[in-house]
Amino acid sequence: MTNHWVDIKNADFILIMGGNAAEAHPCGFKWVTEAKANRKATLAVVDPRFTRSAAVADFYAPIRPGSDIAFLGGVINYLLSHDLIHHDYVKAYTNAPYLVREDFTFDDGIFSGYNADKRSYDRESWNYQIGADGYVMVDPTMQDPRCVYQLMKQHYSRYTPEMVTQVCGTPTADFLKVAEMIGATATPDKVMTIMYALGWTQHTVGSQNIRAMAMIQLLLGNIGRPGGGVNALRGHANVQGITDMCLYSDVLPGYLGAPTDADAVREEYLAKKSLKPLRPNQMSYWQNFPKFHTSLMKSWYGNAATAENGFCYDWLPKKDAPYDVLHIFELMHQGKMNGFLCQGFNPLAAVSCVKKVRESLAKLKYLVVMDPLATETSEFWQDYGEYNEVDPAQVQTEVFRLPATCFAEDTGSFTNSGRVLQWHWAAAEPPGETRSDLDIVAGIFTRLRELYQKEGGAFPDPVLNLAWAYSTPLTPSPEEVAKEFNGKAIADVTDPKDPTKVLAKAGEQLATFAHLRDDGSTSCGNWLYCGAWSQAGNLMARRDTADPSGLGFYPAWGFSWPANRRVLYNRANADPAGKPWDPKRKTIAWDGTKWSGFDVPDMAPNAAPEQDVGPFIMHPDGVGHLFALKGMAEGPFPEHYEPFETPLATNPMHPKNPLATRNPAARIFKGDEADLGTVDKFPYVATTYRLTEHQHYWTKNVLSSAIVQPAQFIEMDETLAKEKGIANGDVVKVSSHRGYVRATAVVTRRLKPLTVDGKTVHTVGVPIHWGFVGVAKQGFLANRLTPYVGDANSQTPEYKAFLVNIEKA
Amino acid sequence: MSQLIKRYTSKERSNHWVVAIAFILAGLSGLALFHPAFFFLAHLFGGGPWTRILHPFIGVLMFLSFMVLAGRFWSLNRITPADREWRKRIKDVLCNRDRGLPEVGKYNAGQKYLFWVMVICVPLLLLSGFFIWQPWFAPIFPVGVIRIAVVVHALAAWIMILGIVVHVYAAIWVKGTIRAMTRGTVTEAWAKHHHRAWYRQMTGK
Amino acid sequence: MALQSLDIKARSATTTPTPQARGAIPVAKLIDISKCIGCKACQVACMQWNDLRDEVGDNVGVYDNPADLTAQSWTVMRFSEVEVEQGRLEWLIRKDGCMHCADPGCLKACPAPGAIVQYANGIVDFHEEHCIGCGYCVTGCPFDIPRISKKDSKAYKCTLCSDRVAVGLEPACVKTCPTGAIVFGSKEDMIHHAEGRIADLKERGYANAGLYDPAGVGGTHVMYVLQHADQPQLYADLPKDPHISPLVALWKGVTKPLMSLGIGVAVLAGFFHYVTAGPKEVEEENETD
Amino acid sequence: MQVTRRQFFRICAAGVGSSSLAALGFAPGEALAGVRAFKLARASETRSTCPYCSVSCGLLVYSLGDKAKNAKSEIIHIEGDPDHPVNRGTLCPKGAGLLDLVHSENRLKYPEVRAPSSKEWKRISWDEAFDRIAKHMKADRDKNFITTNDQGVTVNRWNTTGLLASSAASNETGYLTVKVARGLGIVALDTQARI
Repeated sequence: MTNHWVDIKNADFILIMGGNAAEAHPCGFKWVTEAKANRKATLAVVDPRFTRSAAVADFYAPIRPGSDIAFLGGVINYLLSHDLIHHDYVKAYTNAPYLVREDFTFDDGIFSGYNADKRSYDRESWNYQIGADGYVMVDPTMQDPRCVYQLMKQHYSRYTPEMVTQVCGTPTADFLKVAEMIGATATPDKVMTIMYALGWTQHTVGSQNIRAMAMIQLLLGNIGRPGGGVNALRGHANVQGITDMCLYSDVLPGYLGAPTDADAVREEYLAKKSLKPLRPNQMSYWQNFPKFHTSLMKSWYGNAATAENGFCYDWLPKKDAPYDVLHIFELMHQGKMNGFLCQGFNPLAAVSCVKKVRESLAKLKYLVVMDPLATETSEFWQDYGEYNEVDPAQVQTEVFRLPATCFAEDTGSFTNSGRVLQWHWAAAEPPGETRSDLDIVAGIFTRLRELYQKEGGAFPDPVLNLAWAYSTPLTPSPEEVAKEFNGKAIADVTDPKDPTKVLAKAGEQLATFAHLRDDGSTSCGNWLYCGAWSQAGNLMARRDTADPSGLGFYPAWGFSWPANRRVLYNRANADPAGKPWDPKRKTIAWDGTKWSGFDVPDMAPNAAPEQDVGPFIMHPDGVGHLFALKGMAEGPFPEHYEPFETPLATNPMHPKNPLATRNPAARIFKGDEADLGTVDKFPYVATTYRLTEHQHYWTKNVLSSAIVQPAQFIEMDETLAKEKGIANGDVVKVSSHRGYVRATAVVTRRLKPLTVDGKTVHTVGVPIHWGFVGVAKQGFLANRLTPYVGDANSQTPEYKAFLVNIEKA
Repeated sequence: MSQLIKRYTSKERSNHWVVAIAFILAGLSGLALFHPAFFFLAHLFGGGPWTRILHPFIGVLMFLSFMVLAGRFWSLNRITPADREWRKRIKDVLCNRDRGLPEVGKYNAGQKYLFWVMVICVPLLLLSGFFIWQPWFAPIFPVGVIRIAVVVHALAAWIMILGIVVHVYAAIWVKGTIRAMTRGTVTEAWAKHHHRAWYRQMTGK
Repeated sequence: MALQSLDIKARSATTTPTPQARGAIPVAKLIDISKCIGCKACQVACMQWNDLRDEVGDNVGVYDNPADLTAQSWTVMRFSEVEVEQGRLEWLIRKDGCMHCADPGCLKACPAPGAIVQYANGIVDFHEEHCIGCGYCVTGCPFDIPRISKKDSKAYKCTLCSDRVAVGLEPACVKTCPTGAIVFGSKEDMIHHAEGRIADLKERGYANAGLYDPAGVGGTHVMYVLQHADQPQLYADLPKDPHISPLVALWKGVTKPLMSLGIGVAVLAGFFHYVTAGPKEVEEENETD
Repeated sequence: MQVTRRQFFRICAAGVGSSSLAALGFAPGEALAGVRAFKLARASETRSTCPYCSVSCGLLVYSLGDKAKNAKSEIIHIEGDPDHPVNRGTLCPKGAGLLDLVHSENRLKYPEVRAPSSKEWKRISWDEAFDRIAKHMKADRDKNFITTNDQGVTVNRWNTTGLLASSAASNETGYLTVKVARGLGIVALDTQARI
């Protein structure tokens, strides 16, 4: 979320699309009902299903799963053609006036630079025209045909309301009504917010779904403003924190791009990551990358990390492949992995195509599962009849199952979707011999370290020298670890402008990432979290309920990264002169000498408006990107592509170019193509989703959740049910090319057949929460049905749109 | 002393007293559930829940034993023209002006009417009771049916209790009657006075 | 935590009034159906607070689970898909449970003294230790709420968390409600709050929005804001004009004293007949002629 | 459960006994009407955060005992923290039922191992678990660690053992895990957050 939960109450219009906030985030959704009740805000829901969110919406429009970009592209076209954009904002805070290279093209669904064999683009042409001064060329009038604004206008001119209806199945009047509601917030005194979640991410065009909406919000001038922003409603308690800690291969903690085989030399690697400003006076905050990176290495390797050895740069593993979860299981499936550690993750249930995941796990030598609960993954080798047909005798994997504490029995911090870190305390001892995750990680690591100390082995240096100065090495306390990732001064840190001024004395906890240095005088495990545990103590544990602005920022409740900032890009809440667009919703403003107000400025505090420092300080050009440059795998403008399993023969937007039917850069492994189904055998679109009564695959172990939603079911529209002779409550079998599930039919008016590209498309709903372990009724893992394909950028599997057949069982 | 005449066999007497005891228990427990003023009676049965548990079983016992009794006396309780004549003179009966009353068989009209009231009320109680019998049968029926049943049950019970009050009082009032049900015999004089036709039949006089 | 009898307004099977000198502020729970997302948090909060766990049931083709109120489920969500305006689907979700009537039919029907009490603040509470399991409360209730437990044959229903309210807290379902669809306070405040909600709904095109506080049962301490107050039956058969069944009113009304009186009169009539007319004795000499 | 016929007769027999006692005047005394005792009156209250979705609602966790030396805390109730700016005391159906997660019958309580081809779990000690896991890991790392790639670039990676991290673990756990994973050279690292 660029904004945060309570801030939703400041919105005038709320769009829920690609998510179902009422169902998945009821307590956050309360701020929607507050906005409705207290601000007279309106709520619109666009979803394949009439959801619980739709139940309390002012307007609902149906849409075919996997066609969101067509809809959003239609909105962009509507805004541009009706001139419903926030002109001053767009001109000053986005790259709309910037000129794009002449060799950037778009031809019938394919951008310039495509390599069909590699299924990827050479993105060189997706860039700005750079002037002689080294800066991007700009046309402030936005008339140049190569400026982003004109290119965008041209690109989306194809997304007419009729085209939206043809692709999405949304009735034109419904589409226009939503577009009109969105367009009404183009004025400075109206702000809209978007709440989305996995309904957008879990597509092969997932990242571009979100980009399309980000573009709309930029056009409307809604980013950086209270009640606005682009708000991803994240699914797990600490998805945000674990993402920030970067427990994935692409990045190191704090989103520091991880080195790859191409990054042989440290200096070149750091230089590449330190993006130089593309416009005058821009902050281009990634210029500080070397400070963050060096401090991280000091945190990890302590005294072993010296300037001489490049702060142990070479000790860091370099990656040669993406190593996302789909790739990991692909490698496992190929027999290229021997061991696997699962920490509070149930991949057999959670990853697409259960069959492939089960086969992969069976090829391992050892599997270690750490979890508070018995999971399907830990029992993948066990015969559960039809639910998990396997012969244990044939499975050679040695499986360890280590009992972990749950939230109520351990202490530590979670980062919520609004980026607020909050500390929690253990309320009781854990059951049996259960240990905390920290203790388990420490237990395994210290045992390994002992072995390396005793026996030596492959490259033992990083193992032996990993900083482990915890008071009891076997049980590092959460407090010690939190202080470590916050960072401290190793030597006195002085003000670069005045070396006599000591900002932090040696040994002190650091208060801000502005104090990080690249000379090894500071350590910090995650620059974004710097300040969370300063000399002032544990700021994550703060509980001050004061809200001076009345906008719901609660600045002294917990700690919000970065720098306790509650709304990102909040400079954009004010006009170029530094005056808030809407005085009633002021976060920060220029007071003549500095930026001040109710939030921590997302801006150099003394940068006067005349200096023209852009509000998007992480970008080298300082502005929001309507044109994504090289940032996206499949193109700088979102384009509609069909899901990998589409009910249509072609992409209605590119009927003559088969290359552009599906996302040309999306992830698919060899062999998995054969597992895709076609519309002749699997004529119905299926989509998987959560229900409010359950949380992913945990709560089938929870009695109260099992009572209020006990058994698996399948939702379908009345017409389809009639065609298939299915009555409400019948047992039905839903099958894809990869597997089947059998469950009770819920025949409902909340799903409606849609007319798409001249044919009737039925959507079948598949709630996900059941499995073969739990106190709820046993069921089939929903991911038996889903395809093993991933988004081009995030590699998130396409859980939300695939093909199935359905019959009465 | 006049001679004794056999009025009830031991089986008939036992049967009657089973019905009577069941009636008293059902009546007391029923009253406990009927009006708060009688709730103290629940203590006789071990408290409220026990009263609720026992009452329907006692009721069933009463029904079954009464059905046997009714079978025994069914034919003797047919209403005859003489009964109507007797009924017209009910004031004389009540005022003990018994001379000149029509001759009465084994039962007089009052007794017969009471019999038929019982024959209607007891099955009605069983039937309505069945609908409200917790926890066995009541959950099967819709609440509308149960609401009718409770009213019918209460009304039938009330009528029956009134009838039995009359029945018991008549036994006390008409001296020499109780021994018919305790010892099985009545005096010839009693029989001759109250049930002359029956007396003739029994004695041939 | 015994309450003094002074805090009790009415007590089942008790023929004299309870002490009434002290008053209490009437409380109410207001359920705004237009804000309800049917998440069932209230159901779970209820089972958690009251230490109830129903059986794990099955899906029967609807979202309603458990399918009905039981002795272990004191509140359930009832989902209705309706089209009041042709082509505009509405998913009306009603939290069902005890309405805490001002004139409670259950209390009226109950034969067990003290098994049902109505507190001065309006809460109607069942005291299972006094309950005899007769099920009369079921017949008395116009909303079909009380359920007799199969385990112990006692009647159960929502207590409006009388234990929480007694220490100054709101009921568990109210506290947990994520969207603020359930609110709690003095009945007066709740009516005022409802007026604001109804005005908002009318602005949004629900011309018939209104408050459900049915007069037939003397008003309730659980009220609904309905988008279509003219058609409460749309909301899973919420009764349009609930009142205690006339049969129950008859049975637990006039018949109770009249019939008791009748029995008393009959006994007395016999007694006086005996002392005035005297016994009917047979004089043997009279019979021997 | 319904009373069986046999039980019923037993109850009846007991009833005859008790009803005659009652008749003699041993009537049960009548209890005063009163509400249920407030069950949290002296329970310990601990602030916590809901582990489910990323709204991260504030919780009040109530446990039995006042944390005295001899009292073992047992969590008896969980409800929303009214001070928390986001949830303000509210909880969704999952959060409201957290007690049933804490006490789930499917909670794991001891380290276990399932041997190759086996059909069952065997309980082991933590020591044994750590020993065996560390040996597995070391054997694999020593055998498959890649110091340099084909071009001779130092890469120091170990890509034959993977790690999937929870998105419900604390930041502290996440940090320590990523530190250890990278320290060992693991690159096949991903999180639930992706999906």
